[in-house]
Amino acid sequence: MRTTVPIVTAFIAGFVLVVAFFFRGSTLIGSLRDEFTAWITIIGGFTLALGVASIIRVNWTAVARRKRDWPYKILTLVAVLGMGIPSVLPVSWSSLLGNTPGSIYDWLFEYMQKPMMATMFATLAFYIASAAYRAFRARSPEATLLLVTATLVMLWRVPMGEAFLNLFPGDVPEWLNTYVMGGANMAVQRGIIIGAALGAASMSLRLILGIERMYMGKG
Amino acid sequence: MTCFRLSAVVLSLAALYPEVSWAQDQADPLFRADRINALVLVLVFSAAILLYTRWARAGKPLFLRRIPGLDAVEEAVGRATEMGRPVLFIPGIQELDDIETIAGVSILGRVAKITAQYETPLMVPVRYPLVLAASQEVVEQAYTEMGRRDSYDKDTVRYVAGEQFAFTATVNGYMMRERPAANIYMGAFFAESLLLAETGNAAGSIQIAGTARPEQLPFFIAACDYTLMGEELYAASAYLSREPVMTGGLKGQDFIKMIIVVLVIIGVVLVTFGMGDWFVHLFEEV
Amino acid sequence: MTFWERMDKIDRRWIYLAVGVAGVLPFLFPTPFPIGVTPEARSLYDAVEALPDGSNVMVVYDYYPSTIAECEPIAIAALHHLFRKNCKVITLSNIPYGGPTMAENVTRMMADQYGKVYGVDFVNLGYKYGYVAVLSGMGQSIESIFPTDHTGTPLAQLPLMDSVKNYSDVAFIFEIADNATADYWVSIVNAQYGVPIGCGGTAVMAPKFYAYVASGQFVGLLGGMRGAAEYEILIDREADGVVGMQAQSLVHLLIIALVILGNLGFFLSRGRMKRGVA
Amino acid sequence: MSGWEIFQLWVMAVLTLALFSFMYRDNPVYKVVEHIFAGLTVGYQIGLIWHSIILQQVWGPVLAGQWWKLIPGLFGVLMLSRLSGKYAWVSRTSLAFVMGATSGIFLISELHGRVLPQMQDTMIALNGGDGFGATMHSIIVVIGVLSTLIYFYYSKEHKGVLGATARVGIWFIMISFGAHFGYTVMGRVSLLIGRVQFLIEDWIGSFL
Repeated sequence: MRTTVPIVTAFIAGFVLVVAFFFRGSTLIGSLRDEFTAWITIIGGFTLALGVASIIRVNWTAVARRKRDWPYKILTLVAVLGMGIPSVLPVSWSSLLGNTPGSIYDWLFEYMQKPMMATMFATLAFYIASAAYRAFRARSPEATLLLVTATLVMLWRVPMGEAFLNLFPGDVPEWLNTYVMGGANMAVQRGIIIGAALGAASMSLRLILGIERMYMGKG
Repeated sequence: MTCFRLSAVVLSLAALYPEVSWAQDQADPLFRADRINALVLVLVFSAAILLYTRWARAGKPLFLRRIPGLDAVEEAVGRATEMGRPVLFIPGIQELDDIETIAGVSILGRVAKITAQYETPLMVPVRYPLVLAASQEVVEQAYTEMGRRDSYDKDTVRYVAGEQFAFTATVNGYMMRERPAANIYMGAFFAESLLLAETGNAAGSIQIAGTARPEQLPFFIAACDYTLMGEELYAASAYLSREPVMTGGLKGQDFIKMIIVVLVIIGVVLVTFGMGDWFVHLFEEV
Repeated sequence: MTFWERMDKIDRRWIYLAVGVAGVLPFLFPTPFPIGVTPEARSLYDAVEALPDGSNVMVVYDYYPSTIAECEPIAIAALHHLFRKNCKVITLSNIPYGGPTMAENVTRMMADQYGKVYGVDFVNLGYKYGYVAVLSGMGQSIESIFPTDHTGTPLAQLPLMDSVKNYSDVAFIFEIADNATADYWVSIVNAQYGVPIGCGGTAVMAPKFYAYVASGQFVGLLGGMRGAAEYEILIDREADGVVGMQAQSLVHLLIIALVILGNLGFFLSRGRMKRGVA
Repeated sequence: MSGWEIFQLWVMAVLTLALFSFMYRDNPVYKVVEHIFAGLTVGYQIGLIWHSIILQQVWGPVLAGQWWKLIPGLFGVLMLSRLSGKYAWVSRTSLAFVMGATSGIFLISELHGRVLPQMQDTMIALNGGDGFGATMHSIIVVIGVLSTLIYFYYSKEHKGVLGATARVGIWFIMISFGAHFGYTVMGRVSLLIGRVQFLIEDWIGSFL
């Protein structure tokens, strides 16, 4: 019961979605596909709640058991409730509630979360610069070709570098865009895309037919 | 049998929906004949994957070429043994449900067999409890298979802080202190890959990486001695574990890849000689 | 300790400081250089310019707040171009961390500049889970996936949505993405419904998208902040894209210098090692 | 600029500087801001789930008479059983439906929407375009695609013709990864420039 029902469900859902592609939209199977597609967005949406609940639980137990950094975890919980609760309350009570522009929820996102997330990823530029100096070595012919191409592209993509490349005879930027980006790079990306597409299709097939049961977890 | 009975229930249920109306565009053909090429591709693809998976399950010897990256791994662990310095292995920083992490853990099994054989110290920092359990199981099994059950050290696989950069700081600290001879990164990595590779370089270790993340690959190639690229990571773990589903999938995909190469060559030749339009049109997606 | 050994042991925070300074200087002493426009950016501009005025266009915010430096200038430039042509804009997002809120706030900011009316000239559908199902579901009926807009107003009460039932009513899709969601606009929406798609992608994603431009599945491509600058030049409203790119030259030159310096040190010390001098 | 707008600018600037302080050293201020950030991300999702899914996709339609929307709503609630160790199996059917249906869409879209068009566009005439440049481009594309596919081929030893093609493949792959390296560096630097531009032009600019 615990394994056959899920496997049959996955098979029917997948089978309908695959077969409906080959038939006119206004058939029974076409309508079934549309309803199933809408259901994915509803049922799947609750998996977001799983993520929310598990993070709250991890932080809650860390605080309750005074684990390492537990005072900071209190801040996380305060932030969760500080943003979560006002958004759930009806906007009819006050314009500060709900999730529309002008609400606490919207303000916290626009003026706290957005700049913070942008800054978190901006630090990557520092790591790349330091790794550029201490780790990127032309230790093999292949790595050399990689670094030479990377340097040319880095020059080409910034105004000062592009001006420098234009000092050379011929249209170097146009050559880089046509033969490197649109030529060798495009061809390799296409090869990788085809390989990855076959991999994804293989995983999907195994999932529909119940060969792949990773999502079932233990037991 | 169950799925027929169940599908009957679902179909009858569908009839109840008032909004389902079949009177729409009756003019269009029932069967989308213009998508025959997709149907053929789906059927041929599915047949290849399922056949190879069944052969793999039946134990039929399916040839998989040896991935050069694995020789580099064994060479590096050998070097660590000569110098009597530890080997550091990180199975990626994602949860166990990430395919790359699973591939990383199966390669860990191989590395553990070599370190067991030569009694080289091994350190495996992990970020999630599930990955901890899976890695411990794989390492213990490797030591048992090599008859070195007694020298298996319980905290070879260590749970390190969960947050991304805290994990990196701890591992970097270990690298600078223990100065492992070989650092092996196999699995899903993100921005911290640069910090790890840089510190490993400063500590003078041989570094071998393997990931499928496209934006990390160029950095690993420039920073490490050897890198397994994208699919090679999965091929390496299939080559090692011989797990039927993985091996069958890989062989099936290879078969389709070869058909695609042949078809593209035919297409290019025909079109170059000016008589290929009908052939190219066969692959038109509608 | 030779010069190279000291350089090799350098504390990485000096490098961080150098990057910080190289990032700040161009804002204090701007030295603008001309910015060339790639054919991919021009073909995207031509495709949008060729749209009949007032046609329905979908602008999709498929990027996380982490890449607003690259993607927001693209969104703003696109909206300038579309509102200037009086196109009807339908926005949505497949990003659970801030996507729908950015779609709401950026579009409203631009709409105010052009005096556009919500519900008539533009609508924000917001976010639904499962981008694959959202993209596939909108092919049959947008309302089956989005019963209401982002703020909960049923689609029936929005005049614009009367004339937009599914992709056959959409003339063009402007996808702005920092992840693989754009791949599924190609393999589901363009492949199965034939809607022309223009993509503004982050620099990390751009090299891969050249393959979709070549096969015609994308009508054009903007690569990162550089792509935003090129599009700003094409619609001649130079803004954050151009300013940002001018400031980027110095940091690129610094990183190139660091790679060269690092390799020099590597080869010199290795050369000395071989000769057994060190 | 109103007092409130200046306050908002300062909030954003302080948070930006606090996160950049990690570059110097991990410090309590960074930890405070980082933990607040982790909380806000979760808080944002609570609002998203409540409005976008529960209200707009289940509660609203059901009130409007579409009673059958309760079925997916119910399956969705069952998904939450995954939180408890013992009853996790209850969620399997919901998860199986989502994974199965999504796989159905993937199987078609990957083969029909990605493999077919990319294959078709590689069947180009080697002497097609006008002039030497276009011919060179076509040759590069065809050889590049085929050698990349052969490089990632595992069912035969890379010897003889296959080995030579794979060698060519690795050179093409290195050029492509070099281009990808250059673009990724540009992307990360753009993110940094975006923050520096905010600090200088918006924040410092506000009190000059």
